[in-house]
Amino acid sequence: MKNLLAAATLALSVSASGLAFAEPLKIGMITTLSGGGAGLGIDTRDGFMLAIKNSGNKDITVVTEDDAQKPELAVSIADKMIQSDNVDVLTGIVWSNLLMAVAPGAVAQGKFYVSTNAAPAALAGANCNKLYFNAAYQNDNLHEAMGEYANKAYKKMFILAPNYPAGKDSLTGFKRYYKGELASEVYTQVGQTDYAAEIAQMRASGADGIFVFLPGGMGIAFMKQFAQSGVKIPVMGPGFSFSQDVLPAIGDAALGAKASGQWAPDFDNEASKKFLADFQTEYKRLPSIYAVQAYDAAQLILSAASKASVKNADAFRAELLKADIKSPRGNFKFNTNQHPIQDIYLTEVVKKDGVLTNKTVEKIFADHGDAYAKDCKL
Amino acid sequence: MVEPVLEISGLVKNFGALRATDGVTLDLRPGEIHALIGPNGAGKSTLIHQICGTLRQDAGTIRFVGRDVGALSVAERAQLGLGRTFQVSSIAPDFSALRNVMLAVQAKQGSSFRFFKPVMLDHSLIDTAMAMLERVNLGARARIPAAELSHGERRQLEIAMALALGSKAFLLDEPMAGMGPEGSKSLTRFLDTLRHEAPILLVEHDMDAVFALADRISVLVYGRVIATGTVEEIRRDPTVRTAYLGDHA
Amino acid sequence: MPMLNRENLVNLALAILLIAVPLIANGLGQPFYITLATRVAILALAATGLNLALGLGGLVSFGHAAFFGLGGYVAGILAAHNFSGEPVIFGLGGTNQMWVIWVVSILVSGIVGLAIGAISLRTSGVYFIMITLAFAQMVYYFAISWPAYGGQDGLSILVRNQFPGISTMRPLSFFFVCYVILILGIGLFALIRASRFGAALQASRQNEVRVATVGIRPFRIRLTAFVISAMLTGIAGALFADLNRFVSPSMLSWQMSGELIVLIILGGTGRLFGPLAGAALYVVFEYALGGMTERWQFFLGLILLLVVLFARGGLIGLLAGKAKHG
Amino acid sequence: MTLALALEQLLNGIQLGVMLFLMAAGLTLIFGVMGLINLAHGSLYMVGAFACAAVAAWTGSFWIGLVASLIAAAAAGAIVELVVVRRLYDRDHLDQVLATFALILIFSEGTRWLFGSFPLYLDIPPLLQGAVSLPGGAEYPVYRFAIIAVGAAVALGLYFLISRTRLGMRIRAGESDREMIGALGVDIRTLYTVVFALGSALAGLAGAMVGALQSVQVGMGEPVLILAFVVIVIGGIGSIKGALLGALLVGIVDTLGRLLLPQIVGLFMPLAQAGPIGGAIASMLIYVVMALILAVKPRGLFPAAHG
Repeated sequence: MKNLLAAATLALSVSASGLAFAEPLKIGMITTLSGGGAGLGIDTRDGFMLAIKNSGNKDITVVTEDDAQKPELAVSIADKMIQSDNVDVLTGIVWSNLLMAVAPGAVAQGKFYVSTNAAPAALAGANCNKLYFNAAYQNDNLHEAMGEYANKAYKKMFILAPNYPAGKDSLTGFKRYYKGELASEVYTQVGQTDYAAEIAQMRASGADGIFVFLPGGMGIAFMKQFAQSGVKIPVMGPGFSFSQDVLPAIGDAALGAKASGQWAPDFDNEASKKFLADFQTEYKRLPSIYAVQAYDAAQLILSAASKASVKNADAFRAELLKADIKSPRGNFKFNTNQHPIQDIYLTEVVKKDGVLTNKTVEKIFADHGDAYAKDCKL
Repeated sequence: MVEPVLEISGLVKNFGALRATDGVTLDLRPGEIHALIGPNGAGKSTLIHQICGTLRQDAGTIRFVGRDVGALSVAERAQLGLGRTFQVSSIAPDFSALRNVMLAVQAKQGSSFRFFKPVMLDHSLIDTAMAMLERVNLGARARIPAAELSHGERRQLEIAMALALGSKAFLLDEPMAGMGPEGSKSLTRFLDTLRHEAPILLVEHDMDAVFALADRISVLVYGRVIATGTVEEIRRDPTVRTAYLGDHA
Repeated sequence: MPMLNRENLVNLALAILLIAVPLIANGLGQPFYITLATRVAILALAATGLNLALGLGGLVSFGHAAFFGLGGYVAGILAAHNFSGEPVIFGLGGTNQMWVIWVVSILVSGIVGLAIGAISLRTSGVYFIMITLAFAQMVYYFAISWPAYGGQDGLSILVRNQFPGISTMRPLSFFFVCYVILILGIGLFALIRASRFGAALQASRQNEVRVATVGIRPFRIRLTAFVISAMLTGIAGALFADLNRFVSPSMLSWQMSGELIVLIILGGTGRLFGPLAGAALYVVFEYALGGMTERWQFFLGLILLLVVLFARGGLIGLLAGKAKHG
Repeated sequence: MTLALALEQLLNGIQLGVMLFLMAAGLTLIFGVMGLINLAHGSLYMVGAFACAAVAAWTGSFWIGLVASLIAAAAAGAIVELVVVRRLYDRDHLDQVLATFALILIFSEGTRWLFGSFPLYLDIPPLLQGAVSLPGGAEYPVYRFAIIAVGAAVALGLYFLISRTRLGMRIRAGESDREMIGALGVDIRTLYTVVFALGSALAGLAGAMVGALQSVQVGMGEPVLILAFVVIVIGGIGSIKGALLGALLVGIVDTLGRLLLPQIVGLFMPLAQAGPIGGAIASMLIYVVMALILAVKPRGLFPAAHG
């Protein structure tokens, strides 16, 4: 009790004097560093660590562990980090299904969770939580943006996603804004690697546009096969489908594909330029959107930690909510459900200096929140 | 006339174009030892497989203790009392001799679907099994893993298991094979007493044993029974002499 | 009568160790090790189930994850319906009572085990391995694609299910629940192994023809063993879901089936405490190697390979010598 | 459904089947001759894909990459046989499953160690780019035709190898009687290594060809492996003919199931629900087919002599 009081007094004096708040903070990062989805986890970790390193804050420790994309393992690691390592904040999970396994338990045990990517609808609406923040988006956002964009140029869309909840959320999000006709709505097997059958259906469907949500290897396979098929219908998708982690593997087949994103490497703001330069210096490659999201998550935690003690959950939360950071994304603030309100852009895959990357075309949504915030009573 | 225990008539089995069993008819009467002889490839194994139920006949009937068993499974025929030993001894190698016999005793007693009472505390099983082992002179070897028993001892063990089943007929597939002269002699003496338990269908190459034991002999050549009769009749049969015993005579 | 031979001593030591670790961890204020020990107990129970089919019956089921996952989904689905108040089926509601969940998961995995076993046991050898794998894949894809219960995302159990008189949210209490069930499971295994049924089952592994020749139908014996095996693995699945407060299709994946087999081999096939020894070893490997290197799966693979090639008796074999059969 | 779509889907089914055949042929050959069940076969597929992608990136030629994939997979197979698998022939299937399961872990993490976690780039060679027109107005990618052609060539090649050559004679002898072939004076250890390397090379070839169509990444082998097992179990383990027919059956059933089932379910409910449910049933379809076939024919469609 004495210590707490002392800490509170110290906190007051520090805020008053405007000095950095120096109290140890332990962050537990659980992400996918082995198995098929490791690329995403590695970008997450690297983006996050870049922000920590840039901050020069010695009071912050990050313990990182590999979840191998297995929910059970993620839960076990989270238990260990909470019960044994005594971390204050958890972060890093890439996949919605792993997040659903870990986050509810973590916040139930009084820990903050700041998501760097996964943002299932289940945690954005009625089941939102004071200790759960999402620094990336809400799962539906990028799909909604493509639905909005499709209204402009297309009358009959063929839409396709894997047969799992994020896939269904994706097409639901797309349809929430898309007002035209649907040629077909197809769900493929999770982890499917051959899309010949679906491409044949696209050819036969008479659609004038195709929306696909196929993250990771599925997207690589689809785009390469689509390019060979001779089908000439324009393809679009959410940012993950053409993100920097998969572009090199898709190759020129991705050229011209339209996508939605909250960030692209050509963003013309100081924070973005600095992030891009730092990341390339540090890791010798272009960052993906996952790296940006993790970078911002780390910035958010750093910013809150510099002003409040994590032991004081309410104060720490209040500081997080302020989102007092310079995001490479530009505008960034939190909605009432602690998910971002941000601008969403249309991007196009181009080749710049021999490297495939995303170029910003136009803004689709300004200050876009999500459909679930109204159900969240915080 | 006494009803035969085992009655086979018109049995046929084809493997593609090959007719391995060609209209075999034979029977086994109470108290007798009926030997089945024939050169290699005559179809003895195929015939035994059909009698036991591991192979299904293409035509003909098999009657055992008054029932048509031609469509029954191996286990069902065994439950009716068809006790069998194998050309190459067939035992549960990790089990002791005793537990092998206990398996037969429990099968005889009816239910293997008892989950909770440890067999090694079940004296009705152990005592019966020990008695059977004593009868085949294996009492002293009861606790030895079956895999470590000698060739002859495994033969004895198989017979003990057949005894434990309370068999109504024994089907012995070359019991003398691989036995030394001493072993053969003692086994011959034992089989002579076994016939009082139940009749024996004896498939055997060892002619000394056959002639010493058999009440009747059937000769199988190319899937057919070419002759059936007493030892003397078979010895004198000219067709048998040319077809089979030629080199012996 | 259980004698104090070397294997029994090793078994006793393992049983005591498993209960000592969480007690000490509790004293030291390190609840994570309780969670770890609970994981060991549950995985050991699942593997004990499989050991009945695989160790005693020689039935190499490469699809036991199906039962593990089904048990988990029973826990998840009943808890979800209890939370939402909607009936599951025929007007029957969900529940958060563990013992009801256990009974239902035993029934469900038993019935599915009967169906899978009845078809799979018509085959043998590699075919059996592959057909059990195929059935598990069928359940896996069904769980991934069926929209009602979370599909790939799985199903969260917001509050751990209840057991009368015990605060299951306390790690140590929940550990004891799992420990007691594990010991009961191992006891059941021991009883069955020593029984007439066990004799017939083990004999049909060693020599199927011999068993049929004494008049016992191996198919029925095996099918029964497969069903009991499925039930034990199913109840372990329900506990596992409660441990993680989460169930997902990865509990049904073929890698899970592989891991269950791994546990048995690591510990010693057919040995009473083999699954427990294997589960303990595996969880320690996973935890210790995972803490040391991202490449832990590489080293896990190497260790496994060495065990299969050179240490066939597994851990129990190493500590207690060759298995004895009475 | 138009005729063009039906034709295109049939070709897709055949192409998938042919690809599965390349995997299944090696598996079934190894099982037939050595009685070994090899879960690590999918890892050799991955090795082929990575070798092809790495060499193609280095030399700029897909074709050199393709040759490299054959060599790399055969070499990896031979090493695995010499170091590990050789000790497993006398073991039961359980030990084989376990040891090769361990090999998957080693191969997957080892590959990640060498190549990193990001998917590699591998493109179709310029010669096989583009699509050709089909009757009815559809088009079909040249590269997929090429895969079908390669698969057909491999099937023919295997047929000649096994029925007309000395090696084939020994393989057949090995399939029917393992002891006898040793007695014939054939160096059985070398024969096993050669057969294993041959099966591995076929898997590597499949991996390289498919790698150009999909993504070359760690873990790409396992889904194919399980499908290949379904194929050989349906066909009858040890039978090359069974593997070919089983592969085509699985390829066509899977492709048509994915197309038709959502539409059939769609007759009863709205599209948004029919899609996922139809998809769910379609993803289970080949396993249902396998279970049905084994329930009627427990040793597959073309049971081999032993197994």
